Amino acid sequence: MALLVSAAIGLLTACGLYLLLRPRVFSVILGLTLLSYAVNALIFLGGRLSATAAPLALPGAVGLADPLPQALVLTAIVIGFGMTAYLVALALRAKGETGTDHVDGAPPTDTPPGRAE
Amino acid sequence: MSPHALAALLLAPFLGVPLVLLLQARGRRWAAWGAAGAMAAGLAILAPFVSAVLHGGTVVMRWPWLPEWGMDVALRLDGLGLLFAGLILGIGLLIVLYAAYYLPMNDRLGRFYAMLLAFAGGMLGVALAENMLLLVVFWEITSLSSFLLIAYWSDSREARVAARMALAVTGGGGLALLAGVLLLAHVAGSFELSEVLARGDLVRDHALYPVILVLVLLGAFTKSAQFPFHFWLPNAMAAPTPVSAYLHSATMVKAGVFLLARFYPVLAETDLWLVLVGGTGAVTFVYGAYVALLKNDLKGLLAYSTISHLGLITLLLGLNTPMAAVAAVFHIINHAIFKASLFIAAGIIDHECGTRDMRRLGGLFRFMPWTATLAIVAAGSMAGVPLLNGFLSKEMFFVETINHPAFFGAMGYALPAFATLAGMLSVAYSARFVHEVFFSAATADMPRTPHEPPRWMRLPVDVLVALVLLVGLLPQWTVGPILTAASAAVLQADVPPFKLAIWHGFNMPLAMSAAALVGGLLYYRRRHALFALHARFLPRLASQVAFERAYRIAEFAAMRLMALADRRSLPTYLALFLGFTVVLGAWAWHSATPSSLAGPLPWGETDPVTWVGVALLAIGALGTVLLHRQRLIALVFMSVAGLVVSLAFLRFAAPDLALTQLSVEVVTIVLLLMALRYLPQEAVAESSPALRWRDAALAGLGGLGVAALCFAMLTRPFDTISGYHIAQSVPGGGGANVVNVILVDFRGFDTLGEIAVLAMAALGLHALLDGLRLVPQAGGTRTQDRYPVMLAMLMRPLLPLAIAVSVHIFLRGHNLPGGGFIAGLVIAIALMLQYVAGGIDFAQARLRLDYVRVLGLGLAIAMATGLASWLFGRPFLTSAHGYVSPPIVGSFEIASAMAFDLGVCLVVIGAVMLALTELGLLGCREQAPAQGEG
Amino acid sequence: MRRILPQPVVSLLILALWMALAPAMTIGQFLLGSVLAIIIPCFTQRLWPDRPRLRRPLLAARLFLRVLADIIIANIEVARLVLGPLDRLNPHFIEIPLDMDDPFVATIFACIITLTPGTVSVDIDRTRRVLLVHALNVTDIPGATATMKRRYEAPLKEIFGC
Amino acid sequence: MVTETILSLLVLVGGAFTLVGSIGLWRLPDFMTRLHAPTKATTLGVGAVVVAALVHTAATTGNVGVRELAISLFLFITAPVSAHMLSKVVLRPKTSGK
Amino acid sequence: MTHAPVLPILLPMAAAIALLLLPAANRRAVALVSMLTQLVVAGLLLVMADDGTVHVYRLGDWPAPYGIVLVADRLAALMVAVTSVLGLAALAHACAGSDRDGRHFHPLFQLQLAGLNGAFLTGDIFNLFVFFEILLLASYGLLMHGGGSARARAGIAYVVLNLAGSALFLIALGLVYGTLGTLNLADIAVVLAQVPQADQALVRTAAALLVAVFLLKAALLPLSFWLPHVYTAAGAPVAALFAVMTKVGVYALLRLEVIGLSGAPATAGLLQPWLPLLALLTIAAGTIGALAARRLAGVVANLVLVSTGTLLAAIAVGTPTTTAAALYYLPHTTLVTGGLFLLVDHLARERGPKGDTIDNGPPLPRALPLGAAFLVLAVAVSGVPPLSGFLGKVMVMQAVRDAPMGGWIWAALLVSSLVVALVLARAASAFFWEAAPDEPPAAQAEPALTGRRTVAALLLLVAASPLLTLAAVPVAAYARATADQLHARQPYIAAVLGAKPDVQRERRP
Amino acid sequence: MLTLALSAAITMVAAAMLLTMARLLRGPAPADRILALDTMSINAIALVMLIGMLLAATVQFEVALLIAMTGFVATAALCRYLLSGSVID
Ligand code: NA
Ligand code: NA
Repeated sequence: MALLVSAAIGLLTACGLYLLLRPRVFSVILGLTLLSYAVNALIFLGGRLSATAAPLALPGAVGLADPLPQALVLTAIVIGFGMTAYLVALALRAKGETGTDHVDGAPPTDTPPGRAE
Repeated sequence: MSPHALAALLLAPFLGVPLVLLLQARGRRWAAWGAAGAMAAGLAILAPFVSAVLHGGTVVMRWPWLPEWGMDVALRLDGLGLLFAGLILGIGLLIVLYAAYYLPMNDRLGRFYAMLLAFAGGMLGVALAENMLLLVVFWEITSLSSFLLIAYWSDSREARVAARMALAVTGGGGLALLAGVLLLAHVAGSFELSEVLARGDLVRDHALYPVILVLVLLGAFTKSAQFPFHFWLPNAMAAPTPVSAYLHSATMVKAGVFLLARFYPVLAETDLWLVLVGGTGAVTFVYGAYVALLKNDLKGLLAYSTISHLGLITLLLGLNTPMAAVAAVFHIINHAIFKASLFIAAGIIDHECGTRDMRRLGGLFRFMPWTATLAIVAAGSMAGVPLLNGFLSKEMFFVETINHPAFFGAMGYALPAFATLAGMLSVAYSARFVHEVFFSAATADMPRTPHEPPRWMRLPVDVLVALVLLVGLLPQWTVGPILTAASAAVLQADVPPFKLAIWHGFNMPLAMSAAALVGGLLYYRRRHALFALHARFLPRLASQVAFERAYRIAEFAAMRLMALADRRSLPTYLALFLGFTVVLGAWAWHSATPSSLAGPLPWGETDPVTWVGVALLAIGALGTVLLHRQRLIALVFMSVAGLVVSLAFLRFAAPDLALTQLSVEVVTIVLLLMALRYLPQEAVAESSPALRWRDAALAGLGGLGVAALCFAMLTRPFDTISGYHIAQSVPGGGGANVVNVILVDFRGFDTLGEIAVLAMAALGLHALLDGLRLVPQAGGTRTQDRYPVMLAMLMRPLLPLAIAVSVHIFLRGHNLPGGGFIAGLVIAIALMLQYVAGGIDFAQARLRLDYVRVLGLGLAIAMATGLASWLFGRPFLTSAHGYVSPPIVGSFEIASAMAFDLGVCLVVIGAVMLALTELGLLGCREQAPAQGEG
Repeated sequence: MRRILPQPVVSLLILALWMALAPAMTIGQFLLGSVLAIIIPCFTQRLWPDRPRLRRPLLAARLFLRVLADIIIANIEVARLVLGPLDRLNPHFIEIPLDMDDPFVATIFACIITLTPGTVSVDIDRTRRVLLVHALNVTDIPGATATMKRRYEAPLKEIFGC
Repeated sequence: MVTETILSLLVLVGGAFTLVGSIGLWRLPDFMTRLHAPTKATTLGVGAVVVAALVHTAATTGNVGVRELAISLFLFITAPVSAHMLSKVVLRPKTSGK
Repeated sequence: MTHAPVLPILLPMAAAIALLLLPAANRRAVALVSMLTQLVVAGLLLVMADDGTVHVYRLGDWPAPYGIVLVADRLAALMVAVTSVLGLAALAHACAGSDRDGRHFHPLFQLQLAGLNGAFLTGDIFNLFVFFEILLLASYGLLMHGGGSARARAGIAYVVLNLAGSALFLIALGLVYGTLGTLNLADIAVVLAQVPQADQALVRTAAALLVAVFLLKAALLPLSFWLPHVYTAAGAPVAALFAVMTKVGVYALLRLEVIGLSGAPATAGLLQPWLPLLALLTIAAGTIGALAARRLAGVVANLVLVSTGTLLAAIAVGTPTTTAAALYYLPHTTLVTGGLFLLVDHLARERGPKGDTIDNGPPLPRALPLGAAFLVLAVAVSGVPPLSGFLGKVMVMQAVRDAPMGGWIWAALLVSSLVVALVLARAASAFFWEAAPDEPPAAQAEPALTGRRTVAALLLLVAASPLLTLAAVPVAAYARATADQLHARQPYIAAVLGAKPDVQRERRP
Repeated sequence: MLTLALSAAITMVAAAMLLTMARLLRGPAPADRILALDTMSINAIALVMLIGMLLAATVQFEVALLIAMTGFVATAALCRYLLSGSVID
């Protein structure tokens, strides 16, 4: 189980990172979303796997799942959502300002490095 | 006189700075008086110390400031300091007077005098510093004020470039000096000169001695324009002549040789010193003298002459003999006097004739005989003509060359021969100065007809040339005491007996002088051949142009380097970050105590459902990647991955996470879809295969790393504090859902921050989309059946039911999965559906909600809940809970955390709806595609 | 009455849902549910203009049960079709003329058709007053049309009085 | 024992119809016929599971409730919308869009 | 008084809420009053911290390490104070008009301060993440304030990079919790020291990931290229406020390293082998970048890199003395670079279309006062005597002298000083001296900044360096005491966890 | 017996999800993939309820309810996007 779950998280991470490195904002947003899945799962696993644990502090419940990482993940999910919303708007703004959705504001050109700013 | 008066002495010029700036409003005369007053005040404060210092005393004052960092306000006045202070203030006074006449009448003088006084203060500080760091501070102040003064006539491009060049060289040298001083203090164990000067042997024997020496010498040589750092000085002649006279001949350029003299007891008397200091001085001495002759510009000639004389002084100090040091001090005095008077005279000539080009000047003796006479006397001193002060120190130099212990045998003649040669060159350029300016036939193109300058303008020359004669004729009487005192300060030992007399009999030095005089004059007569040679073979690049060109090359190189290093590409930045992290992480693991990746825990059984889940997740994620250019499809794959992740949360006993992930997922999809309307629906493949492989490799490494760390973590047990949360959840937090109690109580502060983030995201989005106009890129027609009737109809009963469910989720959150965040999202989704189904106009008109206010209200409620605990004397966010039992209804629990959760709920609704409506409103101001795409 | 309970059916639904969701049937929960049943429609009613009124609730209940039964039967029938050889399928579009104007009631009709496996409501064309349905396996189109109109549309018209 | 048998039956029926729905989704030849498949999962598949859950809760905790029915309530409202929207997408005039 | 540690967070938050709910007319007043109050609170906090007490504020009245605590020690108080001063100046400058270039400037500005102060005050590492996100999201909004394509381009890079950073932060936090089982920094320090050998590699790697996150924020060399583009694209008051943003990364690294990492065998020596080298290269990169910049704002932005490099070089060495030196240098460099950003705006507006390009332009109407301001700031920032830049540099040089790369750091600092001085001299020459006299003063596209508030804002930051020089004795003493308090570690841990920590832990799984 | 039945049912639902995923991969039209997504969420409801019964946990219910309430939202939004090029207008 540990190996499989780790591999799944690794795969999610790799997919997220690959998309993050693409030159278009939309792909980057997809990548960040995938990456956040992986990250949230990883934090959650900080409390270790417990397929049989009880989820709540119900009276008499034993072997509770670790609640602390869950609370952390909840915070992380919400923050990640806010960030995604902002990035979406920023992508549109950048599209409006530069006319492209390329992350660098312009598709790469082949001109040699010249006078940068 | 209290030693603390030294501080007043130092302050006098600095206090003059604001004074002259204020006084200039009342007229330039006032400004001049102010400046003169500051200099005079300095002299007045100095006066009472004179006799004590001349009798070998050293006055030291010390105010501890930052002792831990070696930085104290410590000043000393010894013979050397007294000599310099006198020169600075005395010549300064004369320059103030001269400048008042020299500078054009429309100059209000305040700014000029302010800079001049700041310089004088800095220079005094150098002379008086006891603390070595203080010395560096004042050293750089002189560089800085020199920079400002050279560029005083900033309209001239030459002046501006020269100023920056001077700053580059002298400022850079100052920084080397700083390093040298810091090392020296480290080695000597103190920043105080009194202590450092006494530890010469310690320093000279230290391994760092060569480093210290080189660093200090860099400071000294740059400041004193020693070859090869000399080039800034001739260019500095772009400054107004009073500045040239004061800074660039009499005082500031002497700071370098002052430094050599200052550190003589610590750093000198080694072979390295002899080679570096003596060698540099010798080269500079000859080089300066040689070039001086070639200069057509009067000030240029004087500048190179200054370089040459500074070389001479350096050479003297480098000879490592006590008498040479005495000669050096003596020549410092003499040079300051005659060179200042020559510069002033040159300024007068420039002022009167409108040019400084010696090829255009001539026969001035007729027009201004008195000035000419004075200048000739001063030039004589420069050439080493007997009866003048320059002769005396040059004689002493000749003596030292003959007797030098390091040069014996055949080499014993080399040094005197060299000295004679250099003396000859000095004579030649002095002769050119005198001859071409005052005697040779006047050319017709002098811009103005010259005549004698105003009396007060010439007064400084009068005074200085009088000194030339006085010192030349009565050396013992005039400079004997100060020379002794200053030499003693330099040597930090008894001064060897010397006789200051104008006549030592017929001896070798006199012969050398004579040879130099005669040879120099002969050489001058043959000068035209030399000039022709230079004109033909050495078309020289002006050092100014060279500096500017070098600066531009550096600038361009920097730009190229930056352009190469920084392609302004986000993927590259990300790749760097990722690569950096992977390398750092790998190194961290590798550099730790070796351990296996797998920990002691069993890996656990894998059930088939998990396999299926992982398969679905993998397909979802890989599908997103492989199809990412078909954006809509990628979105579908991604949401499958999201669904599987939430199911996984549920599977592993985290229902709150599953609920949140699910609802967030939905809103995210809608947001992305709304954005996708304005983005290309399909992207082209634009990364090269190589780049894709690089990214894949990096991403793979990152994924592998995360997987490995995750695996290592999962197979290891750990001790956690969360047992406390579980135990305290019901008794302390009043809720059975530990996760929720953590969110709203144990770690409610996180949640407050989290809703602040959400609120800001919405506000930021609101600001970003404000007034934005975009061209839609999505297909589909907007007119055809915009609001499908089944969707519209079914969303109507859904809303009230969804709100009911949301209230249910909200209220149970403290004890069961749920809570304000999920409740808010459910309401937001239901509201959103009204917009989707009925259109923005329909919904907006009927909901009439200002979502910014909803958001603000939510934040306010959450915050107020936290603050309420202050009323009970408890820290922020302390919760209270209890059971109330009204009749009929039965007992139920009320927790203050619920109010907090209500705030969370409202913020979520406000933020999500603000984002969605603003994105929707983009459609109302779309641009037609025809105008689009610039 | 109209002011307090603008949408009595919706209020009832809310109360029912609330009590269904409630962890325990207590008086407190009932009161709370009632309060919600009154408050929520006040907020949401503006988003539901021109709603039809339920006139025959009992008939509605009977229709509901009939639909449930039809769903189960249809499920088995469709399962057979899906698992069997595909050439037995006989898919067709059917246009059912609508005898009512109210879009909401028409939507309920369309929903019922979708929920019974084998038929899917594709579109309500309000200008042509036609419900477009896709059927998975139909041979007798007029017969199927008539059945659907009889079994579902007629009672719906009665229930909502339109 | 009777309850358990009923429960098992319901559960199996739910699973089976869900599976049949997905088999249909995979097997059926064109989009419009595939659109019929999930309706089974929605109605009888989830429906049977919901009833099973209801009975299960009553049997294990003694609380007789109907809250699981809420799931079917929402599904009955939302599933037709999905089908409706999807078929509109497929049947939309091909002239539109880029 | 008892609530003082939480006030620097709550005040701006409350102000932000008020700004959202109040009518637009009162916004500037509310914002400025909030800012002034924050300054007073910051002063109070400084006074409270200066007696050596570590003030711990238990949010929700939960004991550490279970709940979140705020820790107001000397270091936190110093950072909050610097932020308040800079914030006041930036806000006053913005109130001259640029605050109305877009929506929601004031709430975002207040929340930015809340985020900064929270990051400095919190004693909980996950809460630090939350405050990082607050200050980042606010900074995104502020960066984009006013719009324009340069900002959009820079904004995308800035936001995405930081989102990647946040993801890494979370990964690191997940690993930290998953191994140490706690989130409170003091508790982390306690647990970290006892990590069994078999787990040390994992813990060390997790710590390394945290370090990478902080270095991204601080803009260490391979992670620094975004910074000049972002800071030049931002509006002047925003760029000025951003001067403290990199310091958050530096602060977090310092706090983590000294309190946590340095005291544990698992994480000892995590920074020393490589950080000085990279810090050195960062100084070089900033210097080269300053030389390459075509605009004055670009020069200043690169100077931020130089200051980051200098601070990290000092921190990497990691002795109390280097920390003390760094802590004297930090307020200086923050306030001075902030002041330069404001000054650039003054100059750019007076030069009209020429803006802040380093090129000759029209004569400046206010050449003398602006020139004086430029002189002071340039002297301060280049580390030339006699201002605080020099003092800071001398302190750092002395502190790192015996460190392994000490000589190189010296060389970097000195060469950088010289080049920066020359670059600024070149700029001064272009701005103040090369004005074509016959060219008429620029017909200004935007009104010159002559309002009382903007002048006061500039004056405040121009005066900072001279004041830090004059008050060098108390400031350096404070820095020294701060460094000692920090490096003693025990006062911090004992204040948070009690003298004899008795933390309940349970083993999982 | 019940456990066995539940396991069998869960296996069936899991198989259903794999088949659904196959359709998602195969397409061919975007509508097919959206239909698969929609089906997936309905399958998920069944799975959640079944696992809930297997673990005798009651908290699964809310998750199933939420999927029922929101699962179609993505479908509706995607379809509306394909139809008219926007979600909210
Ligand atoms: Na001549
Ligand atoms: Na919650």
